[in-house]
Amino acid sequence: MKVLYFAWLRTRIGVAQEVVEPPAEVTTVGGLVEWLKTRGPTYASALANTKVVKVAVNQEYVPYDHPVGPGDEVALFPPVTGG
Amino acid sequence: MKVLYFAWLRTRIGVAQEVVEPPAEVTTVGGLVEWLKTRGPTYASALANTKVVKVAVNQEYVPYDHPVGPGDEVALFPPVTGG
Amino acid sequence: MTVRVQAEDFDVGAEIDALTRDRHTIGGVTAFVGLVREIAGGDAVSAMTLEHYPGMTERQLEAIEAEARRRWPLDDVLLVHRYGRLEPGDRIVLVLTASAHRQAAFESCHFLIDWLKTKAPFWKREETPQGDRWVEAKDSDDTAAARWAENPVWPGG
Amino acid sequence: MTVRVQAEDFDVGAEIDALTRDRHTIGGVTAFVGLVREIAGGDAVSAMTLEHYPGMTERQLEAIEAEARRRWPLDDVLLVHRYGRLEPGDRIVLVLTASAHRQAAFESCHFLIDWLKTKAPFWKREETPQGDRWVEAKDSDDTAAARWAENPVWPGG
Repeated sequence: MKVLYFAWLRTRIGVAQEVVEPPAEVTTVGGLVEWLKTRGPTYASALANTKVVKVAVNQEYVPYDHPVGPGDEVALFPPVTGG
Repeated sequence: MKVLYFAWLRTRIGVAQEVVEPPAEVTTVGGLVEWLKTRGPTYASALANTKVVKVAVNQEYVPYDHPVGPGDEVALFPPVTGG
Repeated sequence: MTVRVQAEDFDVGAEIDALTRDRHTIGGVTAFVGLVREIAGGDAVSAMTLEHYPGMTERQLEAIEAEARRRWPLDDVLLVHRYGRLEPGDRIVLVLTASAHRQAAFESCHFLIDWLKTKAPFWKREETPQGDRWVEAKDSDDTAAARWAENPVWPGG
Repeated sequence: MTVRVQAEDFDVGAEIDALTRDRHTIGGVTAFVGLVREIAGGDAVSAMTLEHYPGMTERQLEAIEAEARRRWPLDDVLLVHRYGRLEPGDRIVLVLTASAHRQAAFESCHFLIDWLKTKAPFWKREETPQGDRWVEAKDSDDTAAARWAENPVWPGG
């Protein structure tokens, strides 16, 4: 599973993208975020407030109960500020 | 008093502008329009429906009870269709 | 504040550049460009001629521009309206509004073009296969303009 | 239908010309140009950098453009959004909508920019005298976008 980070999530975690292999129990976006927090203090801190962590799976916005699986591209980012 | 005509009022009356000297009883826009109608059949016909005859005095839109006098520039025209 | 009534065409990109150059308080510019359509009221239109009232037309445009600036916080406004004979695809009118905030730029631009359609002294004559005809005022334009009325007395009306 | 996400600047006049050339059914074009302001949140901004999500950003812009075309009778639409480092006065975004009727052109253009502000995957980082900072989402932008919701499910959201 490929995970991408944008904006201050990228700068705080210090990674733009990585390939991860979460355990089989991780089947949703919410489960993935909780598992990522266990990977170290920078993850735990950057992902602490999930209100400001938006998610896209395969380049579509999804809610936290959306399923995720091995072949997916998952992106985590703050609320957008374009225009 | 100078009177200007625009759009189909101009083409129907056949005059773009003229200098007129209405009698002293003519003191309002409404009075002027009624007096102009007496000047010939093209005036009477073109000015018959005053709902579609708008008026400006000295380049400002005015209602029919607005005063007019010798030095004024009075314009008669149909509802505008610009833009 | 700029108002121009002219026979010549205008250059939208150049006008936006002139309005915004070195003015870094502007966050957004809204532009409206009106064009001559080839169809009007179901008939083919090969050309149209716009008549205006020199002097009064400029005065009325200046008055409504001042009204827009009174109602919205605008950095600048430009109104350009052409007269004379125009063919389908030709530009007729340009409204530009610049503001720190996009909502003000949008609303004031929309207000100005709705007003121009109903209160600016211009009259259109269309050339169609059935002959020439003066265009009649549209109720829908009056309705569009009426929604901007703050009170029953409309500026300039 | 055209969506472009690019580092390069764009030419507003040339884009309007390309959109309207030889298309005589178009009665009006509304354009919105967003510019970098020198002040944000009360602080001086010397530059900003826009980050995007290549692939997803284009997809989301295409989806909202299709939504605008579904809601309004549009002859054409153009969305151009830049990324990378920009300075005060630089152009950020261009929205063009063309329609037979000005009301449709205005509403769809306003809809698109309100949506771009709240749903398009772009993130701004500002350079200020106090250092660099990521811009936080504004509640006022969410409010602006919410008024276009036809139902509780927002497209793409």
